[in-house]
Amino acid sequence: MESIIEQLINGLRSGSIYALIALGYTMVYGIAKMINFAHGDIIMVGAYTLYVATAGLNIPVIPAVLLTIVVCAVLGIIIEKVAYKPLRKAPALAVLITAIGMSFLLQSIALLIFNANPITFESIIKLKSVKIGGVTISGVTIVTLAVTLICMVALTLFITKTKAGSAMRAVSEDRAAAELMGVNVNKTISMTFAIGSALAAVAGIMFVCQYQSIKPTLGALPGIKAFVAAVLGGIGSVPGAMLGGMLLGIIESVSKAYISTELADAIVFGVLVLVLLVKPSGLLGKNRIEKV
Amino acid sequence: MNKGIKGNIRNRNNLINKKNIITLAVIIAVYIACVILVDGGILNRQAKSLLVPMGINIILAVSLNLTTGFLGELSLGHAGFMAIGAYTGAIFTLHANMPEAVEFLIGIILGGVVAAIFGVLIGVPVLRLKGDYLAIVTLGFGEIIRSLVNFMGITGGAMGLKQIPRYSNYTWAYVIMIITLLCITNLVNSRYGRAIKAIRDNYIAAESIGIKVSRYKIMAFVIAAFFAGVAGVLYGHHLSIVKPGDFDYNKSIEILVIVVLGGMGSIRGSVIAAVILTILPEMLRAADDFRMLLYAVVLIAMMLFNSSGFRARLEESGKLPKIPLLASKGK
Amino acid sequence: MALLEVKNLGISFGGLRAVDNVNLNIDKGQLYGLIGPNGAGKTTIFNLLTGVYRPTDGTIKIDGVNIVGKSPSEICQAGIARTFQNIRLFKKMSVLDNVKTALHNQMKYPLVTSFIRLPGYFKAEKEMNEKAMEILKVFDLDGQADYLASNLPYGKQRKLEIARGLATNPKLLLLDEPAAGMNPNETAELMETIRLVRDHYQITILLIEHDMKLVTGICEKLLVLNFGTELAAGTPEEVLNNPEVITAYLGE
Amino acid sequence: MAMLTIKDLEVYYGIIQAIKGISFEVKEGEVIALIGANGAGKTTILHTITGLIAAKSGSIQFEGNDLTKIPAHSIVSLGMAHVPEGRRIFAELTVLENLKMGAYTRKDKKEIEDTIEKVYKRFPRLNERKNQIAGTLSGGEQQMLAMGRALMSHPRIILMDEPSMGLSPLFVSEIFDIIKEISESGTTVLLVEQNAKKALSIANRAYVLETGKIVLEGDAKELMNNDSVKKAYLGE
Amino acid sequence: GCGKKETGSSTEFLIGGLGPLTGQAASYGVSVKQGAEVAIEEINKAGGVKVGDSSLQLKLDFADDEASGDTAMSAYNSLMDKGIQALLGTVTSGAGLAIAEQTNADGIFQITPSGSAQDLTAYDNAYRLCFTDPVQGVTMADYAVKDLGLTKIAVIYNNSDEYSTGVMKAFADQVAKDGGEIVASEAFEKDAVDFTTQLTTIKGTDAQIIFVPAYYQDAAYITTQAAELGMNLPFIGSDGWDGVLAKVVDPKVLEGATFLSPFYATDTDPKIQAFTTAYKEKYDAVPDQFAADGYDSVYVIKAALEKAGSTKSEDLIKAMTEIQVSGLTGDVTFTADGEPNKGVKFVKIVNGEYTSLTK
Ligand SMILES: Nc1ncnc2c1ncn2[C@@H]1O[C@H](COP(=O)(O)OP(=O)(O)OP(=O)(O)O)[C@@H](O)[C@H]1O
Ligand SMILES: Nc1ncnc2c1ncn2[C@@H]1O[C@H](COP(=O)(O)OP(=O)(O)OP(=O)(O)O)[C@@H](O)[C@H]1O
Ligand SMILES: [Mg+2]
Ligand SMILES: [Mg+2]
Repeated sequence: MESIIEQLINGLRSGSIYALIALGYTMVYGIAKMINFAHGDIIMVGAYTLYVATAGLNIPVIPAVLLTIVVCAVLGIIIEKVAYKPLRKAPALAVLITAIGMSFLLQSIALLIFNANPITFESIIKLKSVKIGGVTISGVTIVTLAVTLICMVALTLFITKTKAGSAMRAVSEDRAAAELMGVNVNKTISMTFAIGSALAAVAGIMFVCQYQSIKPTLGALPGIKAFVAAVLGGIGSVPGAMLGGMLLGIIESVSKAYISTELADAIVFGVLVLVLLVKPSGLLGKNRIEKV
Repeated sequence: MNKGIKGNIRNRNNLINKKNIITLAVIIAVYIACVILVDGGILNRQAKSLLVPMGINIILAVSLNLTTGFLGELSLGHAGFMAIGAYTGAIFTLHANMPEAVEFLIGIILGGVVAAIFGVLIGVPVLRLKGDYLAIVTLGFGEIIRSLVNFMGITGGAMGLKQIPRYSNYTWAYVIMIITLLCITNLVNSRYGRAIKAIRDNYIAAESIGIKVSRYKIMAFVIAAFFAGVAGVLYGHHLSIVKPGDFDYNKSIEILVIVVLGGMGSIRGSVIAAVILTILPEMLRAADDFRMLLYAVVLIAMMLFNSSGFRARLEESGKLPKIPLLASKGK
Repeated sequence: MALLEVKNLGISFGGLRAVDNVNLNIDKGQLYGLIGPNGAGKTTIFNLLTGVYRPTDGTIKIDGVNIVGKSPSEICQAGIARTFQNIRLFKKMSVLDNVKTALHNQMKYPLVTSFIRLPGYFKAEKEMNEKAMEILKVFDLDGQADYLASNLPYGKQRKLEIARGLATNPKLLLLDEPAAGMNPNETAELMETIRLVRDHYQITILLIEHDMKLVTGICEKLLVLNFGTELAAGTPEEVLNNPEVITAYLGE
Repeated sequence: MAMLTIKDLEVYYGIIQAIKGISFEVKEGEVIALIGANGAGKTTILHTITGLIAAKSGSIQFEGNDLTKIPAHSIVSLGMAHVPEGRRIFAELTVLENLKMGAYTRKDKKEIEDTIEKVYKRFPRLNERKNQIAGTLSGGEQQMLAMGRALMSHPRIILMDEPSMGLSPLFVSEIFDIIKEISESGTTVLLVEQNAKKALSIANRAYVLETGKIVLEGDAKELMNNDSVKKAYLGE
Repeated sequence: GCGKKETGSSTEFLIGGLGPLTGQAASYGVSVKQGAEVAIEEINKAGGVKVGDSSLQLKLDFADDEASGDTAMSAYNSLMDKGIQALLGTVTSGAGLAIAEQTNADGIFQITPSGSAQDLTAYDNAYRLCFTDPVQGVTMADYAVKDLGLTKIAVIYNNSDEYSTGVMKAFADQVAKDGGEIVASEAFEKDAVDFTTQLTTIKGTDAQIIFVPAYYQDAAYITTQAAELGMNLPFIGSDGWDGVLAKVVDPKVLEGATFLSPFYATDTDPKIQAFTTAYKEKYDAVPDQFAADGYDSVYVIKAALEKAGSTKSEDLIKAMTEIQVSGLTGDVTFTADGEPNKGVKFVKIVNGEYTSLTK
């Protein structure tokens, strides 16, 4: 019994990180209608930025975190301007490929600057782990969960309740019509990428605190996993991303623990396929009926 | 009237016509050129060693174009089918004891067929999904296949299969590539191809004129899987070793990049892009540390050049000759 | 016996009863009109007839065969073709190919034949080209056979949709607002074409239209729908002088 | 001086010239009709005015501003609204959210609430359906929503692109009554219509467009009696 | 890169290097390359290699194979186009297996510094500097069961990596032979960062020790997370562990861990100290086992050249069984099978430092 709970907590450990990354993914997808494959690599940039800021420049923790967020947000805006904006009228797949190219680019820049050797990083979160019964939850996991939850709620409120949020939704549906309403489409999309990338920065920070190591390819796999999480929860849905991320972590952990460590990935994807076959737009995704 | 407005030209109504004869002549000429280049010692080793991968990449790209370009469904699991073909073919030739050509031919067909069977198994449930959901699930299936291959005994697990006979040479690759090109071009310009394209353009309308959407979706998916399997067999017998890691989603993405760069729904574009993207990383070898960086930059630049309307503007203003290559056939 | 027999047809979307207890009998060769205010459920009836939506209740029979529960493609093969209120062409295909695609179930050849282009391929394709060109000619589209469908002007796109529907060799052709966005001259021309299609191909036509000139000009019978239910039915004169129809739909 | 002055406008789609040197003006308080066959370029003109398409040459003066130099999203706050062809409502937003988007550039919450009430009064159907997802509205309902949304910005001039398309006869009359009302309440109207008869009947002046050029212009009542207009556009 | 080379020029000997310089495995390739470069600089400064009457300067052209078979193939061919005279590589096993048949067909002398798959030396032209996977597995099994007397053993291995699975299999077989028992065999996938599930499972068994045949980064994650879970079972590892201390935040998590390693940078051996200093100076980094392998491989090539008195591959291959090299990773001779003959070195982490474990 205790071990089941322990394994669930292990699931939450990676799940909360997936959830955090998935939030940014889903947000950018929902508004800009593109799979930003470079999202995982912005996480990596965030991780290195934090490292340089704290270990290299000796900036205190809180300003360093803020700096990391700002750097990633600006990077997100720049990437959008340079690589995606010229393709607004191109087919969605063209943008997808450019995003893949962007992902390669960020990785190879990081490789040139920091080389392939992983850098060890000491967590900036000093919260002690908590023992409940016989079960331990690490401080970083608790903070990650809290941060993810806060981000999710804030993002949901932002998108549904604020004017900028409605503008984003309008832009996601019909850019020209949104312009006619007076929405500055470029600015709105920039803002979307800024927020998405800021979320990636936060994810990057939590990631290095959790795993204490940084390398140029660190964002690739979590990026893919988070994308899966976003789809599982219903891509475009903010609470869905959170739910999907948590579930993904837990499914992974439970199948590794009780079925097979070797087939865990296959099981995870198997579950995803099953979910989508029953609910084709993910757990919390809106099932759209096309009006004929 | 402006030329650009015209659609594709009507099908020729006879087997023997000017276009087909020219095509045949080109096919033979290219092969002879290959023979001269390779056996005449004109190409260096590096270039020679790229011929087979080039052929394999063309087969992969053209077959993926069927699902992605013509059917309009984004598939990120093409490498999974390639893996099935590669393993099936390798296991067969490793165990069979027949003359080389016979053994290899059977291996190729077997690899394609088994991949196609998986295409059905996967396609039937999955093709009910749309767009990005389909993409992620195909990616998932690619990974499941990789996982299973890694897990099974007969496939050699993580260590893979070794000492697969090195049967693939440029003749095999070329002939199979041509067969693939012909089959898929012919398919696309037939009633089956029209049904597939109609589904892409508007599946509701396609249904309304009596096309069974799921049947044709699966048909396209399965045919693509078959050729991916065939390419996998060639791949295994080119490297003489196959490992699960060779067929992860990065490989699928690599193929997708070729298809998109070449132009969705453009077979010629796929061929040209496959050639360019096979050679490009090797050309960049001289750049040492900056190789991946340059590759990424070139990739982004090509996409921007091709799809941002920049090229269209240049072509219109007459500053750039109209290149039929890398057609940006998208919206 | 009527070609199309619809009994007690109904469908709900959530709480909204979009179509309720509609009965409709159309004889072979008839040119029938379906009119009614916006949101009355006309398009929804088309969607029910063609299997896009599944009715919550009622039966639909074509030539005596019940088609409720069949898929859109099966229904097409049973003899119903349609056009859409918001045009749905195969935009990236040529005008000719749009029509040839609709000949899909009539001139067949096996997959292998298409792969290696056996003689059967050339024979069937030739027939298809001829048949498609013949239909295009009716709509004065033969000159633009090689154009991409998306490059046709709006009016011609509407016509191409009709041509495509016709190519499936239907018994019943459903037209959803064929004259929308056309000016009076274009509408007049369209009326001619519709009549000609009916006579030449000897099919039955059911159309939705808000343009009263077209409706009174070519429809032999009308059904008026309001809030998903029948408001009136009969000949155009009867219906259009019905005071209820006037208040609900026509205005004075 | 005219409220909106268009001079020598030329617009291209790629290499295809859609508008071939057009000049016209709209004075404050007028209802101006633009009529012409399919593909004549009516929609293109409206799109160019509100900045969705860039003009190749020519100028568009609106109360002292050159609209060709102003980004599309800034135009609505100058007092110009556009009811686009095909309605272009936000299909996944609710009816109410669509209306609120119409008031995007306005700040005063109270005033926005009042305007919503006014729009509901004009289109009671929208009030009934205010929480429905807009994409599932019928064609006519969507048209009402598009007009209501445009009115939300309190425009001084409103451009309408085929507002009667796909509407029932009763509703066509109603829409034209509404347009008249809008005009009477002081809003200038630039109306693009296939339904030339109705359009001319409520317009002050009209321009007739053929393949990107203005071929006729003048008083609406006079044009209605013009033989070539009668033949080409009124179907008489 | 370098331009056209006079192949077989009388003053230069061109060595081709093959290993991943980009991608997930890049750090191994980079280390080998840099280690080899240090050796070459040293040798050239000291006057080069005496072959017959002339003195050759060594030169390295190192190509990126991304640790992938197909890239390795074209990379190898590009090196051959440049006229390489011996091949130092590949760094990883998978890439090496893909080109093995081809290098044999070309008859070129090849030494892999770190590729541990058994079949890499299947052909006569290929030699290896490091231990094979099976040797490592057997050695560590004997150490755990026979030397430490621990019979209940848990294993965590990377099932998408041939090195890790190869060592694991040999280890498991030997444990059974020695009378021990594998109580938990937990796999992970490449690029995994979270091992808590596997560790929790092990926690639930009666394992007395955990064997982790994997690379240092994985080992760092595993040991750190084990500590976070409050586990304090001892760890043993394979040679991939070298460098693990630099990868953990808190060296305490590694206390007592023992692994097979031919090399560690803080070894007091003066040769190693000299190398470490030179490496640090040149690359501003601490050399790891791969760097040492690269370094030693160059010296093996040098010894073979001197012994053979020729630059021809066939002569070098013949000379291999007759040379002895005293390198950073130990004194080594070679068998005719292409395998190294050298002493096993264990490293144990004591007080946060590597120490040699002499049995
Ligand atoms: N998929 C759906 N989900 C919810 N409501 C729907 C759906 N499809 C139609 N409706 C509703 O059903 C009613 C009838 O719609 P329908 O499209 O049939 O109207 P119509 O008679 O064709 O009107 P119009 O002349 O404006 O096209 C409308 O109120 C519409 O909002
Ligand atoms: N996006 C586009 N790309 C290319 N050509 C276009 C595009 N949009 C419109 N055109 C062309 O420009 C011309 C004018 O079109 P426009 O839509 O302005 O006509 P319209 O008068 O509004 O017609 P309608 O009554 O059909 O709405 C037409 O010939 C049309 O084919
Ligand atoms: Mg309708
Ligand atoms: Mg228009």
